[in-house]
Amino acid sequence: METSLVLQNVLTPPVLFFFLGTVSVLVRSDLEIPAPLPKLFSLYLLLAIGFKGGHALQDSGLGGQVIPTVGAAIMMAFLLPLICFVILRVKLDVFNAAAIAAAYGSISAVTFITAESFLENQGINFDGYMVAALALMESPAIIVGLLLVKLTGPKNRPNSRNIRWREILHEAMLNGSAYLLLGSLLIGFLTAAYNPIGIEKMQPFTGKLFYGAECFFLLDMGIVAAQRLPSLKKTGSFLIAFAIFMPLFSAVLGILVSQALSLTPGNALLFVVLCSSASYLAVPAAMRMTVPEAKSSYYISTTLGLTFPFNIVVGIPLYMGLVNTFIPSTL
Amino acid sequence: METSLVLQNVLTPPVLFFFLGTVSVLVRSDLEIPAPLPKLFSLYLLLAIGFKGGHALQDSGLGGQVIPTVGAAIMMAFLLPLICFVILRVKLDVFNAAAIAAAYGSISAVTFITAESFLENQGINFDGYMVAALALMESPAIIVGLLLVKLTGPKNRPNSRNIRWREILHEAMLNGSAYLLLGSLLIGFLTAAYNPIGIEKMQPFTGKLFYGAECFFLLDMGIVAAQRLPSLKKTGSFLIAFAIFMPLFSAVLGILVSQALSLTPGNALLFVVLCSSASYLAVPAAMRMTVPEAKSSYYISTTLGLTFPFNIVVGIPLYMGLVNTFIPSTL
Amino acid sequence: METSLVLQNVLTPPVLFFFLGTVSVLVRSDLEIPAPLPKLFSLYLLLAIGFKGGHALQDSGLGGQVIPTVGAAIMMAFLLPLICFVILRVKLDVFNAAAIAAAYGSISAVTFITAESFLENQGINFDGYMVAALALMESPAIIVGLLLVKLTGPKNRPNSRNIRWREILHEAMLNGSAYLLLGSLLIGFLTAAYNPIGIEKMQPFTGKLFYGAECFFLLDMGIVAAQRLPSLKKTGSFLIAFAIFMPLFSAVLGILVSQALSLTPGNALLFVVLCSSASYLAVPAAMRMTVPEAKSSYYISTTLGLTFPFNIVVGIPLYMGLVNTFIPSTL
Amino acid sequence: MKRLDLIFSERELHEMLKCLESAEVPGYTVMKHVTGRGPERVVSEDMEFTGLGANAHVIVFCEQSVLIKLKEKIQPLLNYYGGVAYVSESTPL
Amino acid sequence: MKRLDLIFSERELHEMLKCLESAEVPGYTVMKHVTGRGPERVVSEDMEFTGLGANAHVIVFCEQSVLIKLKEKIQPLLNYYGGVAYVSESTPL
Amino acid sequence: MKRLDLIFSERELHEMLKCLESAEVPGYTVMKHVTGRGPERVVSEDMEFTGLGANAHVIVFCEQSVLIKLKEKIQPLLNYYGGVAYVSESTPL
Ligand SMILES: Nc1ncnc2c1ncn2[C@@H]1O[C@H](COP(=O)(O)O)[C@@H](O)[C@H]1O
Ligand SMILES: Nc1ncnc2c1ncn2[C@@H]1O[C@H](COP(=O)(O)O)[C@@H](O)[C@H]1O
Ligand SMILES: Nc1ncnc2c1ncn2[C@@H]1O[C@H](COP(=O)(O)O)[C@@H](O)[C@H]1O
Ligand code: NA
Ligand code: NA
Ligand code: NA
Repeated sequence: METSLVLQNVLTPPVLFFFLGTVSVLVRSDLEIPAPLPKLFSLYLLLAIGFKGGHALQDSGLGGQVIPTVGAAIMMAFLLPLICFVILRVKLDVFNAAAIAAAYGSISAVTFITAESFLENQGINFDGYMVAALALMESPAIIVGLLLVKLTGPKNRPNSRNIRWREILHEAMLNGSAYLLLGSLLIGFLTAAYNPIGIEKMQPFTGKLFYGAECFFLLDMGIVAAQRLPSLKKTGSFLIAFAIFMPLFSAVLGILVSQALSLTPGNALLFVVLCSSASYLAVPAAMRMTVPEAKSSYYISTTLGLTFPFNIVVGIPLYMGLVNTFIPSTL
Repeated sequence: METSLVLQNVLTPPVLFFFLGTVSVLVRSDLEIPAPLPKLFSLYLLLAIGFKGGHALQDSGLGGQVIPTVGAAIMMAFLLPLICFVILRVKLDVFNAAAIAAAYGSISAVTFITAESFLENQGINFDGYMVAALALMESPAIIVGLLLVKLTGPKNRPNSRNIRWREILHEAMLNGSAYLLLGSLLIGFLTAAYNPIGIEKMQPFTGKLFYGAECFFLLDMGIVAAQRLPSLKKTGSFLIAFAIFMPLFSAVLGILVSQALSLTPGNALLFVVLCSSASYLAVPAAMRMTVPEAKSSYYISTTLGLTFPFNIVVGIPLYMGLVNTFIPSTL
Repeated sequence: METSLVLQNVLTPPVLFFFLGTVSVLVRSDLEIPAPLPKLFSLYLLLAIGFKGGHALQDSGLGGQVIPTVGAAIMMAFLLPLICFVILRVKLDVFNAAAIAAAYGSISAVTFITAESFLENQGINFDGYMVAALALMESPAIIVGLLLVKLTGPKNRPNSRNIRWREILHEAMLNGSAYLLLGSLLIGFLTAAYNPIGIEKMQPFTGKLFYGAECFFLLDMGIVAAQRLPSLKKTGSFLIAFAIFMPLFSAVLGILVSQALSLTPGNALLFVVLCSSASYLAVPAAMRMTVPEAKSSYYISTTLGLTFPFNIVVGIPLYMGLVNTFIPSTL
Repeated sequence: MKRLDLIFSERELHEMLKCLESAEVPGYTVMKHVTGRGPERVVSEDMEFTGLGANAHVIVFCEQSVLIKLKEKIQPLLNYYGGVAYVSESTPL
Repeated sequence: MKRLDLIFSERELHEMLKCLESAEVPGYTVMKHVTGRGPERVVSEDMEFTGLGANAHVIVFCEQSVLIKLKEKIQPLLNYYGGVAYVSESTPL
Repeated sequence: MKRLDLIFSERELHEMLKCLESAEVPGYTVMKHVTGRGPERVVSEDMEFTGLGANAHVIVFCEQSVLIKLKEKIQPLLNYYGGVAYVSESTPL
């Protein structure tokens, strides 16, 4: 059954455009989406999902499963990097282990979006407030990553490299993508409360256009991911295995938590995808600033070159299959 | 009552996104909208308001209040820079006074757009032909500014700096933003007359998308305006006071003219906003070319860093309050 | 009658925006659409027409006139460059003749789009599968152009300049624009077959937005085409005449073939436009790589500065007039 | 051979290139969207969209003799609008 | 006069410009969106949108005396984050 | 140390970087979207979207010995496709 889900997932525009991008690199086509056009789409997607999430949050209110779900998501963002760190320390030094752990504890907004499209395609309901979980899982993972360096790293780092608390919090809360996502969430929330006409007038931009913009962006992500493939060789087989098995392990953890929270199948899938996806935006930027000892090619190549494509193509339908098995639909 | 209008204005997506941009600079987030993406949005907005305005102008015809209103607007664009110049000469030399006067005589298209959104939100009608006034107020202010330099400036300017008439008219009529706005107006006018299907097919692009694109652009304007704040210190308290009180003074003048023309409340607000807003696009570009003696930081920081945010956040609802007081709605 | 069609064509937004761009250069306005914004629109247009074409192809199936029409189109893409080459050899060397021949054998996607808009405006039906013809006419012309150099060119080219078969096919099939167009066609085809919801969700992006984006892009094309005008002087009167008469000649050929295939008037116009338009994207890129001896200013200035504007403004309605004369509508 | 680096506002690019052509330089290279600070003015990225224009950086490789012709044409432009011009030694690879 | 070429990650641009200001350079020019490779790292175009940041190329024309002040401020930044700094001779046109 | 400035069409960037790698340069810096004019051809901004490609400007700081290796690899490319290469003196800050 998972195979049929994988097929159904593969034959949707977002995944097909992702493939189109990947193949263009493999066959050495000169298709190129020049900078800063990808940035336009990534800013747009963050703004749009934030805004729609804030609107949904206003509609659902903060009662019911909202607080427990978001709380559990934040908890996972603290827990997962710790698990990753223990695993990664087997082969890597403190700096690289902490940086990669932070990336895998955090989330990928595009993977989340693709999972939402998958659910809509399958006609499975999910709640808009899950975006709040998305927005709040970025910072904790960064904090844990930096704390791990601070606590377990060598004490004789040169003075300039001592991480200060202010710096940790600044990087965790105020990096561009987390800021835009949270800010748009807040704006969506306020607009829905005080200015319903505003919600309606935003709809063609944040709503209708979304799917097409997502496809365009995934075309670029396909190019970027494929360009990362060669440098995967240098990261070694340990990290390659980690980039595939860690998402699976996180997914299983995510399913257990979803079951405990009695999430609906749709919400459960999104929760699982949050756990199993890894950040290639906010976290790498924060780590580059505060832990320059870690090799950026390690955490970028694994998250972007391997975990992201894996989740987009195989992971999402696979997790859906697991969700269907473990969490019986109430319908 | 104005306070409640201010609150209602503040809680709309465009103003909230403007704040989001401003705050990102104040808290030193690394949110960035890289060049030339802002240019994409500014070109789009000019094209769209021009096109819609041309369409509206075709529908309304040139009868009724159209000619008097547009005529009064052009008159204001000649008159306001003269008043500004007299005030500014108290403290500034001819070059700087003329350049700033031209900026305050001219208009800000984004302020105009935000005022339109405000009216739609309040459910107040206004006429599309006001865009024609917008399009025609840019050039006169530039002409007056350059004439002021020519007539009152030192006669011993180096030869190369003598402003020629051709140059004045070229800068006034053919700078990129005025040209695109007027051109799109004409195209909208012609299309509405000869090709109604064309109007309909443009609608998703110029109409539906507009509000969202406006929000995105105001996010960037928030960033840009906040970046201008530090350099305001150098402009001195005289110019800071000017940047707040001149719009208020122009607004009062605008209300008197609106009353004399018996404009509807909606049109009156737009007329007032045209008077009180200041240009940070076309005019600075023209002044930079023809009066390099003027400090560009003066006219950019005041218009963009102070007058623009003031109008967007407080000015528009304030002027609406004044309009409501002085111009009784016929409803 | 053609004159009235020309007028009707001129008064549509796409052509008017094209004029706006052209005039801005002639009057030396500083209107500018900075790189890479034009690239955004050209990528979008290719993606959107490909996707819609694939969808249409799925709906129509490969029966009926599809295979004959597409086959005839490919045949024209092989035949036309040969005719051009013979004509061009009268005045030009092998390298330049082959490069220009390839450009005129190939197609211009934007001209095709404008022709579609023209048909929609006139209320004349056409079939979506014509996009397949568009997508498949780029490569043959490139192959013929390179073969002409290989076969008729001097045998003593330096070794490095010997064109290899692999290189020819790579350039012909995998240049960015052909790849994106064909890929999007395939994605549209697959999506329509397996994921009808996907088609619906793409519609606001690929469908509704299209006309506006086309106008914006034509604004830029107007600027670019006008910037090419001065360098036309250097190409000489032979090439200037060629750039006008060759499209007319190709159009006549195209009409004869359309008649033989009994195409509907709408499809016939598109077929004729494919024949008479010339490539300024894929072909120049391929020629620049493999035949650097040819002057790029020759093939760019003629296709972009002359043939493209001619087709957009006068050609399309003229060809429609011819189609109406030779191919009686069955309605 | 000499290498000339010119940095000035994008808005004067057209005029500056005309000077280069009239001094018969063998070629030139242009980089736009450049920002910076001079003795008085700051040129920031947003000046591009306000229409003020960011800077352009133009590089010319040419003979000393061309440079002399160039100097008298370019100097007035730089004095009027601002901008800098520096020369270094350079040899073809 | 000297010409200093600095190439380093865009993310440190703000801090680097503060160093330049505190060394009282007469001016500087900034080019962003630059890619490249150093002894260890590759900086590719997509690093801009992942937030890692591409490189910036900064040019400073100044006197030798300014360069000395600058060196001690800039060296720690380059050591910590990476990047290169090279000096050549240059004379005003 | 030497500074090498290479200016050529973006479309050859990939091949050119392979030459640099095979000559074992310690690093390089790439600026794209560059326009200009050579003895015969004009490279304008719109060539980027027609797919012809604008220019790239590549800077390499390296030893003279590397330059010699580099020269023989790069010269054929420049001869075939066009482009310029100039060398100046440069010292680390
Ligand atoms: N000393 C300098 N070093 C490098 N670039 C400079 C220097 N002075 C000025 N510039 C550049 O030249 C531009 C125009 O200079 P100015 O007109 O003097 O403000 C500035 O915005 C900088 O980009
Ligand atoms: N030898 C070199 N020549 C030219 N640019 C260099 C060189 N080494 C480093 N760079 C540039 O400096 C940036 C940062 O260098 P690094 O921190 O050493 O990786 C690189 O990404 C290159 O753009
Ligand atoms: N003398 C020169 N000075 C500066 N740049 C040059 C010069 N000659 C050529 N170039 C640059 O090198 C590119 C390619 O040169 P070419 O192939 O000779 O046309 C041109 O487009 C210019 O950007
Ligand atoms: Na995760
Ligand atoms: Na005004
Ligand atoms: Na053709």
